[in-house]
Amino acid sequence: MRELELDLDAFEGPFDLLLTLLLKEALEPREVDVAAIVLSFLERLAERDEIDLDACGEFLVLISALLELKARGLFPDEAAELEALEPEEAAEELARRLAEYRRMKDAAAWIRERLAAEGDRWYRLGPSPLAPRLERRLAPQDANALGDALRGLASYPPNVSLEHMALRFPPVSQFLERFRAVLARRRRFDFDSEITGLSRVEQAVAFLALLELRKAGEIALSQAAPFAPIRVSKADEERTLAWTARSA
Amino acid sequence: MDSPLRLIVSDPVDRLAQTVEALLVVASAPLSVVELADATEDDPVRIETALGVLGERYREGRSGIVLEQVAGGYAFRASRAAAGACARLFERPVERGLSQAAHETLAIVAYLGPCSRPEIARIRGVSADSTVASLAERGLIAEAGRGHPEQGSPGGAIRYRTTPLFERVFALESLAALPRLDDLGESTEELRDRLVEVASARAS
Amino acid sequence: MDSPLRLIVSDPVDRLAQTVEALLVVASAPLSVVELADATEDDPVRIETALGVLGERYREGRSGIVLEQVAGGYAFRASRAAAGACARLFERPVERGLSQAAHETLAIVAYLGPCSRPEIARIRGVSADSTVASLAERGLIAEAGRGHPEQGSPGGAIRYRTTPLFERVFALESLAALPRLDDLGESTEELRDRLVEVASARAS
Repeated sequence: MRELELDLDAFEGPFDLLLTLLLKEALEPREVDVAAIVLSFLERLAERDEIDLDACGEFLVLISALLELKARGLFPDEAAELEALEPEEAAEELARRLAEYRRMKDAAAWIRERLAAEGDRWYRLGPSPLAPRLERRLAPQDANALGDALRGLASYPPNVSLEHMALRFPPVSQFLERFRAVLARRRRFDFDSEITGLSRVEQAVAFLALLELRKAGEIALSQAAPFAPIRVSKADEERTLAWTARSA
Repeated sequence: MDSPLRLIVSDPVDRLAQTVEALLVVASAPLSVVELADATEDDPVRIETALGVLGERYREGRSGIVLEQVAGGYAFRASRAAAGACARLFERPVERGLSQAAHETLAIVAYLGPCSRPEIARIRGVSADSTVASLAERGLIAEAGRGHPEQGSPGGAIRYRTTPLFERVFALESLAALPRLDDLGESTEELRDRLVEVASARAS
Repeated sequence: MDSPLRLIVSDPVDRLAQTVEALLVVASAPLSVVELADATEDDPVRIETALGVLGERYREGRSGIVLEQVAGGYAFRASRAAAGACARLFERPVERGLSQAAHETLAIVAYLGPCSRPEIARIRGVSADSTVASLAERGLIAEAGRGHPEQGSPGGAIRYRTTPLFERVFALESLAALPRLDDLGESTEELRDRLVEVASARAS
């Protein structure tokens, strides 16, 4: 079932790869046409002599999960709003949307038919080969502007002072000591929670201190995923854990 | 053959018709009556008369060049009889390979426009980003400013409308020439009634 | 009016002529006899005959659309009688000013004499390609042959000079009437050296 080949607007390939991409958030659920997947699956099912109940069950679970993901993605603000509706109101709302969708489907069908019917109308896009050239006319100009332009090019640029941009950098050593002290009390801590409330410059210097400690082999760093909190632990702690894991 | 045409040239409306046909053969898009009147420095009513003369001369079955009223103006095109020869020589870059998604998006923008990508996605149930980009690149839709949040266009998103090229491709005199949605497909009342029925049955 | 045209439609060469005029009204470039023969799947000799018929119908004085034989084949153009109306149709609004890049490039070419694009780019510190192309397109500068490497024009690049249109637009009787820049140097050579010196100081 997972090798089901799909050809959707947003995706072309096996269903399995589609799921992987969705889980890795490389593809937005809202980009995926769920109905087309169901159709592909049904077509595949029709080709078989026997029905594989396990595969059908798995598909049902996967596709309903996908549908829910997509619904949440499409209507982030409305989920709460819709939950509060009475069944009648919900049906009314659903009917309204379905009616709108159906009208658009009908309009799309008209568009398609019209395109086919008007396919034998040929016309030129753009000017004819011997059309007069577009003249770009210019109002009278002042020759002094030319002299000024050249004067601008012939003068040295002023020295730009950077004094007003002076930044106060706290010493790296301040954070080295601070992190060593924390690790003396606790075996590990989250870098992010340790630097909340500091200015951007201070946070940058704190990060430099972290790299220094890592270079010196005093600490170990780990991060579950990009932008996840940075976990800081004592170096020997991590080494022991790694050794245990490998020998197990 | 020559004599009726000589007679025509001595007729001022037909001289105006000659100028109008000259303009139409070099123009890059349909020309409105006002544009033709400005270029010829003549009266719009007389322009209409001249267009009537040309419409009679350049019509399907009678001439290989056909005058059509389209996209808010007048333009020449090839006769339908010459479609085969045209297809052998020319390309159709604008409408070639339009997907189902593109048809739906065009329908939404044409009927509800101007509308934003989130609005299109909401109706279609699928993100419209790549389709909108492709339609804009083909020149069938174009940006039409930003919406206001209170107008139902979230966060002042860029809104899109169909272009005169869209009207040209679909042979519409204007967007008003689109068929009424109510005339397309069956009534949606039944659908609504059935859903409400199902919902109340479940609730009770 | 109708009867002679009905006769024509029954004549095969005139039906071919209708297809040819249809192709010509759609084409965006002149069409050769071979292209027309391929598209109509007809014989080149019969195409020539059809073009003869069309040349008679679409000729100066008789029609606003005129069939013209040009390099590369046949194309329709507007009649000379409609030239005034066409000019009004294709007229663009007058442009008020020039960009800073255009001023600088024009100033360099006007004061230093024929310059290549690499020279202009070196003095301005940014690529001059699009500005030079735009100024040449609007007729304010023109090609003035290739430079010699020993004259400081690298690799014999194309050099540009200002045009008589430039002098008209800037109300100059000649280039000698340009505002004097004594503060920047006594000769063109001094001026050039100074510009190059400042440019390299700016780049470092």
